[in-house]
Amino acid sequence: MAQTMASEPVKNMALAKAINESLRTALDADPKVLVMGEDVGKLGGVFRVTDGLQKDFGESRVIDTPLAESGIVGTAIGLALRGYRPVVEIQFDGFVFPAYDQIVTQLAKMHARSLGKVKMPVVVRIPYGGGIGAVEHHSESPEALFAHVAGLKVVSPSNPSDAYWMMQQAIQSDDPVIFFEPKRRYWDKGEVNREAIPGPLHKAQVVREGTDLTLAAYGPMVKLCKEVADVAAEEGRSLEILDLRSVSPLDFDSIQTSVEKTRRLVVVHEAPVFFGSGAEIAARITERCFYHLEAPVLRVGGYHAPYPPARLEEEYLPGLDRVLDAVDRALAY
Amino acid sequence: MAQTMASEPVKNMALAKAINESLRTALDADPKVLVMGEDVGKLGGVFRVTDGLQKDFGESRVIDTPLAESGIVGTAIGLALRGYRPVVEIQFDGFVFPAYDQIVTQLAKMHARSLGKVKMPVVVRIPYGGGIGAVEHHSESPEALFAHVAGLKVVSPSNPSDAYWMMQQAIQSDDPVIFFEPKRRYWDKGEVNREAIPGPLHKAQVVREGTDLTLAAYGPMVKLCKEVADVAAEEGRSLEILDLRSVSPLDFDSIQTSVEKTRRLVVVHEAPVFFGSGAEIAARITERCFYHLEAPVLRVGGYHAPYPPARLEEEYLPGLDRVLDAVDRALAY
Amino acid sequence: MTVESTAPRKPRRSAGTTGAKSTAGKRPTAKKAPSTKPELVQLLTPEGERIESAENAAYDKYVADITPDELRGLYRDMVLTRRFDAEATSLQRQGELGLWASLLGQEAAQIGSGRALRDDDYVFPTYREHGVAWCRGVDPTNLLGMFRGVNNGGWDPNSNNFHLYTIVIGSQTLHATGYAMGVAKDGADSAVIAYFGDGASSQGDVAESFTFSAVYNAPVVFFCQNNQWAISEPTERQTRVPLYQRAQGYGFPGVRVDGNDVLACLAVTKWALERARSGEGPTLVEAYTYRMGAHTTSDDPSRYRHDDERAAWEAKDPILRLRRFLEAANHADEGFFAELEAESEALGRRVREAVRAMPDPDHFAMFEHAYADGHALVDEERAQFAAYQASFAEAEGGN
Amino acid sequence: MTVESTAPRKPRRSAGTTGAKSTAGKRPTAKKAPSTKPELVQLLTPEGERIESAENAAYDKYVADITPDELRGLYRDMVLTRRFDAEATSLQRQGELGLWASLLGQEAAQIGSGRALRDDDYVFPTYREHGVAWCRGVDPTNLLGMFRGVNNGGWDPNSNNFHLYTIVIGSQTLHATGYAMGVAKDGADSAVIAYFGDGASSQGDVAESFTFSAVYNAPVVFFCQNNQWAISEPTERQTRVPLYQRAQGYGFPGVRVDGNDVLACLAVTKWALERARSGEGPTLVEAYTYRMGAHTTSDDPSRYRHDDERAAWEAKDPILRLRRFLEAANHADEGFFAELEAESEALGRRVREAVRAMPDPDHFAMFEHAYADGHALVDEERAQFAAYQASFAEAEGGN
Ligand SMILES: Cc1ncc(C[n+]2csc(CCOP(=O)(O)OP(=O)(O)O)c2C)c(N)n1
Ligand SMILES: Cc1ncc(C[n+]2csc(CCOP(=O)(O)OP(=O)(O)O)c2C)c(N)n1
Ligand SMILES: [Mg+2]
Ligand SMILES: [Mg+2]
Repeated sequence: MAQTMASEPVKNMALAKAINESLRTALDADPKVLVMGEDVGKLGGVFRVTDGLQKDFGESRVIDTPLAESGIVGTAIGLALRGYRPVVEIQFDGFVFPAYDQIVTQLAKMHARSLGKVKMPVVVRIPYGGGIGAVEHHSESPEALFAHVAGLKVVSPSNPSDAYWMMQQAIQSDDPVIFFEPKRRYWDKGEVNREAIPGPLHKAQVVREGTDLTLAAYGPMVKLCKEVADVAAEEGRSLEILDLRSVSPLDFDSIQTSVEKTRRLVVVHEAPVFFGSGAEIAARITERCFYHLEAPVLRVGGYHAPYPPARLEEEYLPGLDRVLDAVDRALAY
Repeated sequence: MAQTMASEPVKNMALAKAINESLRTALDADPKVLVMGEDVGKLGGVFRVTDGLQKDFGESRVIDTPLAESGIVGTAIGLALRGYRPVVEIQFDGFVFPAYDQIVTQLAKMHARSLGKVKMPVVVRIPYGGGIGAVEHHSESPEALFAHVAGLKVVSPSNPSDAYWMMQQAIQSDDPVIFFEPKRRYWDKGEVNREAIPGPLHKAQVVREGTDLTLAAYGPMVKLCKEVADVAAEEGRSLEILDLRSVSPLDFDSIQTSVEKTRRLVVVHEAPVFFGSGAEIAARITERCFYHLEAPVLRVGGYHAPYPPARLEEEYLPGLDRVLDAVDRALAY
Repeated sequence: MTVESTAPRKPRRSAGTTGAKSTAGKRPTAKKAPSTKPELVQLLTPEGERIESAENAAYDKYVADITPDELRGLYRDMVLTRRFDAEATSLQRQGELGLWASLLGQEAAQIGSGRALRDDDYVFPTYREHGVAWCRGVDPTNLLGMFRGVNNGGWDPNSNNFHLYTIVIGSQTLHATGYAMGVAKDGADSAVIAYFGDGASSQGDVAESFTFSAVYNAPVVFFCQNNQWAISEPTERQTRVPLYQRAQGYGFPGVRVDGNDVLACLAVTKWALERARSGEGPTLVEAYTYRMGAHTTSDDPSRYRHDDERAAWEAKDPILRLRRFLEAANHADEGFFAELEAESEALGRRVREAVRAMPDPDHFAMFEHAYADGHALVDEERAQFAAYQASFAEAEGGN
Repeated sequence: MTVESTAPRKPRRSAGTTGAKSTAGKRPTAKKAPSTKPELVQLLTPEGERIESAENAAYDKYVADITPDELRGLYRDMVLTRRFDAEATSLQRQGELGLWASLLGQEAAQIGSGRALRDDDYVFPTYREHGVAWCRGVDPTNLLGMFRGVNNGGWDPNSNNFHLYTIVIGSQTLHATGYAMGVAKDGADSAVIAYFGDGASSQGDVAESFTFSAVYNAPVVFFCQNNQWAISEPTERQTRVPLYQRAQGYGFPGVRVDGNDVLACLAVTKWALERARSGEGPTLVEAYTYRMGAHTTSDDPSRYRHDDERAAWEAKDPILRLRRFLEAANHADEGFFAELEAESEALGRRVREAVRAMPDPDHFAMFEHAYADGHALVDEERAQFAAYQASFAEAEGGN
């Protein structure tokens, strides 16, 4: 029934398209996979991530829902109890909160509460982050609010290949996965190899080797870190870049390995620094690498203020200069 | 109309009673103060914190609400816009999540969104934490999920005097305050001086001086830290205890001052360690005191698993031995 | 100030709830919305007389040919459920349970609806559906685990198509709706039933479940036990018109049934389940009943309601009512009642012994099942915990 | 598979939405719930003829003595609002705004309801209530700030009793209810109006606001503009019966009004506001209208709806309708229309110039107003930011 990706295994495509292909593959492979959300049907979602899926898989597999996020996640839980594997779309980061109760008190806990009898293979897709000049509630990075909650897994790809494969793995997972999609990278292209065996979902990847300092990031900030490393290289500094990919669990082993080599760590994310991922990473890596660190782990992220109007977001978000500044400060120790 | 506390300014009372007295004082002093929530009226709340208030101030000031937490906070926002100062009760920690959207996207942001035109003097009272042998959803410590959100203030008293005064200050605040009440300490008694001028709401307090290591905690864990310090003292170790009182903002200055003296810090809270308050404290204090710290900041808290059934909570929660173990480890560096 | 909610409320058989009083003195009481017919489905009077009215015909047919054996079965279910419930209450008093939420007074609503179900139907309960659990064949001792604090409801939901108890009120109505959407997708003709209380009816989740089930025409029955109280709050704090009327505005029928009449509950639930099975979508059933006891063993109802209210409801006791009917119709003899009494005692004993023998969970249990596929941090923390535990063993060994 | 939602839907004047089709083939379409009378309040036909029926009498009286001057005023409001809206759309195309949510087609619903309000009433809008804002006297250029990205809606809500635009759908209905509870507490006879869309009607918050307002008998009018679409989803995705009927189940009246008939919207809203003022509590008004344009300038409706649907609604244009009436009744002459045309042009120019002159916010603005009473971390971060900014100035100075 469904038309899947063209036969050649390696293709260049945008991140949004890679997720689309991944959903298509999953819908095709397993009749229990469902796609649900607001406008995911004929419109294909406001970012077109589900473009064409309803046409090919029908209204009973790709489901436009009433405009109620708690209802979307709550019914997805019920569908999972019935043996389905729903992939749920939340239209924008700022609209996940009406579903927060169902996610935190039900989705996250159901497996434990049932002493393992019940599984919750639900993926919650959330386009997140800023940088697209949007209005309020459309640019937030709430990943820490999910990572703190036991029972959830939280991931975020930075490139099309990971987007494709991590979505495959998330859908195959019997645990609920909060899948944060870096919306400002939706249109960035990259190679996707549908036959490459991917690494595990929760393993970080060294995307650039270096010796002087480690930059750790995930989702939209990985690309920024590459730009930072380029500039730093011109100044004679060798930065290693870790794409964390997973926020819960965090791959502390990989971070530790890198930091034991570079002895300096800067963590970058769009979310506010206060109680953000950087805090957890700094705390644990400091404990693990206490005698290795030449400088405190520094964090670059959003400020402790509501996400500002679009014309200020460039100041609010970590940018090249602010990350370079943190790198300088770390190297100055 | 209302009968306030007996004339003598200093009285010994339980923490729950201190909050009751504080609410009574506020209702008496300002006709705009309201108390709202499930069962807060005739029942006086399931913990009797609002006992007698409806009787004395009437049904239009002390309001039993429909059973809908989003509705409670959402209407409180509307009442605040009309000039009222609602003090809202969430019956238990685990039931705040249906209101999370209103708290995060509305209550927290309204002041900023209006460029300061609108104020949000709303207090959200949440009895929190474990140790009382309760069923699921009745023992959680979700403070990190609020501290990460800009626009909110988050506090938690550890003793009756602070409970009385911090509630006074929270109600007077023009910002929304999430007021976490340590439910397992509700029945602990202590002196409340209604005439003592209190310190600022967001300032930590040294509740015990020491030289070898700093224990930082808030709410229910302060008492535990005192017990730890007693035992440690017998072993010849001098622990300083900081009662943080405020989780957002955190009083880093006070922690820094203490750590520069003791050079070691252990943070204790009931909430899961992963992405908890201890992470933020460890990250920032390590940055501020990099050359002072003899050991990494250690954290003692809940595990990354759903809060367990009551018969396991003693193992799950930080207890005397686990904190002592962390102290030993920190001192061993 | 007169406080309306404590004025002894005389429940009427076909009662609508009265309009809520405004908090502003000057605003008059709201008018009642018109209600549909019959206002209350009742097939047995409190005196145990069978009502056969034309108004009830649509429901009556579902129990028209019920056998004496089945009637005795319903009676037995109610008696044993009450016995079990009483045992649990006393086990709580003895410190064997941390808490108990009694269903006293709601036996007819639960057994009537529970016995209407087929095996392949699926149930989403609150925390009080001990009678429904009984009908599903869940061993009652299993229900006590969460109240004792050894688990959060450790039965396998799929063994008896009976989901775990849900404490966060209203949440399960969405799970039921989603499950029912799945049933429809599968082309099965099973139905799903979601229990919730009068208090829970105010939760946004319940409204959303009405919307989803209506829009997708999901085969689900919403079974609201209106036991007049949500802890200390009377139903007037949740609505100013009878709750069953809410369904209409979402495009599906709502019916109020006498929740203390097991026959009526059986009939109305069967009717609603048949609607679901035959593709007519959701139905709301409001079982008008009464919480005879405290909200839970932690509650003290004397703070907020008068004893005479309870007394009025005692006259409508669901068990007594069926007994009168059985006796008048000569459907049960002394021997039946005596045997049942003995069975009750045995059940009580069995429950008591089972609870006392219930072991505390292993310490490592808290790490189990946090995730189905594992989580690196949980592994790390489990290992740390193990080492920490071992250090005590060593320390003790060393002494 | 036939996809119901794209079949060109012929809206009927007294239209109920049709039953949603089940996702499982075997389940038939649900039946419609009975509706109340009149099914649609209309005082002006699309051709501009005044309807004076007995059915409408209860509402008609609120506009029975409307003056030609007032009628021209309504016309002027609609024309200027549409002009402003068109200007904003083109400013978005020119890159001056990041986004625009057009009200095209909804002028009558907004101006009719907006002009029913008294100064002391309070409005809680969504993000599309530009016409209501106009009635409240909010300078239209103020509305553009959030769409330009210079603020999140920087007007003072209390200057015009017009709350900030709320983007998270449904949230504001609870704020309106709380505000109305406060009005009642104050003993004031003001009323509150909450706007929301057909899509938003599915949110739990809206249901909770119905519950709270009913239970506290709060003086609030829920004004739902059913413009047939929630982005790409037709109203059938939200409900299978007309939305106005939802109110009944919560114990207060719901009325459907022709949302393209400014006179009917004015009358029905006045009626509902009077109910609120006189202590009769909440009312739900469903204004049956149509979103003529895209959801926002980011949207592409050609992906999900047919042009002929739009064409059918063009025949019911709210402005044209009133113009026909004015002309037939000789209430307005050429001069009036010409003058208004000039006024429109001037407004467009003023808006254009104001937007282009709108300065970017100061960088430090993001730290301002995060808290009313300050927050130590914000102070610290502001200081760090200042130092960081200064370092560039120095670096530049040093060059
Ligand atoms: C979301 C949420 N809020 C509050 C509570 C605390 N609580 C437990 S039961 C209850 C009353 C529920 O009343 P009702 O729905 O009528 O059911 P009943 O207990 O009468 O069976 C409350 C407020 C909860 N469990 N969940
Ligand atoms: C809670 C939430 N979920 C999703 C969105 C994204 N969104 C913005 S407008 C909209 C459609 C709203 O439709 P409707 O309520 O009918 O209002 P209309 O836009 O037609 O005026 C959606 C889904 C949102 N703003 N808030
Ligand atoms: Mg109840
Ligand atoms: Mg709409």
